[in-house]
Amino acid sequence: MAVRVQREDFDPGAEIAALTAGNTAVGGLAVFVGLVREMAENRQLSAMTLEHYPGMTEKMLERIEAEAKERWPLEASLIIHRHGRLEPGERIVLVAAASPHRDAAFDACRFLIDWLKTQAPFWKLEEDSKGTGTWVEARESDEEAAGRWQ
Amino acid sequence: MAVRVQREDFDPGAEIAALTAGNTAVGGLAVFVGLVREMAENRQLSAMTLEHYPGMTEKMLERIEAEAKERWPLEASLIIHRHGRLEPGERIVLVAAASPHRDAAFDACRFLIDWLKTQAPFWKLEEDSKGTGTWVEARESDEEAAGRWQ
Amino acid sequence: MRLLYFAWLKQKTGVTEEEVELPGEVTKVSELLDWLAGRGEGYAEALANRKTIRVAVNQEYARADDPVKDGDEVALFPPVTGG
Amino acid sequence: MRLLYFAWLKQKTGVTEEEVELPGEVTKVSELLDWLAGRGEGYAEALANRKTIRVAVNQEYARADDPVKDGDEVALFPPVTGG
Repeated sequence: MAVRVQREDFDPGAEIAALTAGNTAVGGLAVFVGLVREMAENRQLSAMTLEHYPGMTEKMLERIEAEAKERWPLEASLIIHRHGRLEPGERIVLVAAASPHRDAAFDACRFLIDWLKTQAPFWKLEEDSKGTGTWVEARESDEEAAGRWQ
Repeated sequence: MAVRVQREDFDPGAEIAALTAGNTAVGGLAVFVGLVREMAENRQLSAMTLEHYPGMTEKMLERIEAEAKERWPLEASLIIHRHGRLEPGERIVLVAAASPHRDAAFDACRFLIDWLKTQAPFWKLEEDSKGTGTWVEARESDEEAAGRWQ
Repeated sequence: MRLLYFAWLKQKTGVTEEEVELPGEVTKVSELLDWLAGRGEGYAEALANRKTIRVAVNQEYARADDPVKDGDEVALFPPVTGG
Repeated sequence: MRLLYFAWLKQKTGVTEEEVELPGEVTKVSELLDWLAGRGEGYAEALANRKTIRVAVNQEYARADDPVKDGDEVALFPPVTGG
């Protein structure tokens, strides 16, 4: 169980290898990686800046992870979320869950990202080719996705 | 879109990096890795041997992948499945789906592994510490999981 | 009380962080927002639509009726959009 | 016809692969299984419980009533357990 909020990039391969290394109770590992897209709702982006609330962010991510561990039999889990300015193609977030069983790994992984999206204090500022910044509005579909787990 | 059936191990990090490299349309990448567990239904395993039907296996995996591509807006997908003798902790299978949207990536990834488990001609022979081999029986829960996508 | 502003709330108020002394009649979140809105044009604009504002008291999500007091760390921000 | 056997069907029949010439009355999957079951003890045992047997004709899943003919590649195996 680990949570990291960082400016720098991460290596998904190394992270997921470390997550299950030497643990022969793991039958399934589900991973989600979120990346910066070049197009957002038909606008071309040159970059995105992620602001966050240091302290509360880590606290919320740890709580989300603890909640996942309560709900599913997890052998390991990981949340990494970057902040600062990121360009299209860059990694933003990684969530992973490892369990003896595949359904638990999938459900927990999806829960982690769904809850993160509605609970963790991050805000995205999209920057278009002219350098104009627009704060991304929260999507109802994210609330609905998080609602799946109530 | 790619399918590989192979004896040798694979590198999940390198595979998923290659899957989205240079593709700034990808917003989410979902990955599942299946591993050999040491315990199966309370029996201690020393190894597992995966037999398959060369030719038909690739054909079925390609069909499953094509079906996923029909159903979800995928930018990339990958199925790698190993065969031969594998010990606890070794990787068996990787399925991955990349899409502009997270829900599509998750759904497609889960569909790939659910259908693979009921459609692709692989058979597991479990080997206990005395070297006794037991063919794994198909699980109803796998049929049900695949049924989700009907 | 320590106040923190994030995303467009920071831009509209022009403030990242400030220390304020609460008037005695401000005892809950909704009263705090009302009081802040009266502190100037930037604040009034930032707080115009309460539906788009989330509040955390001591790093916990809080509702309109939740209590606030001197010494608290209170953060104001829009609905989150990470991930 | 080329016959392939996998997993415990291979162990029980003792055969991985064989070429057979079909009697004229064998025209569908169920008839093929009946005919094979009469070819010896290992076959009879392997084919005793049809519910546990899957058949692929030319690498496509087939049902009891699907046709078979000389020249086909027919595989017999238990329900799959990969992934």
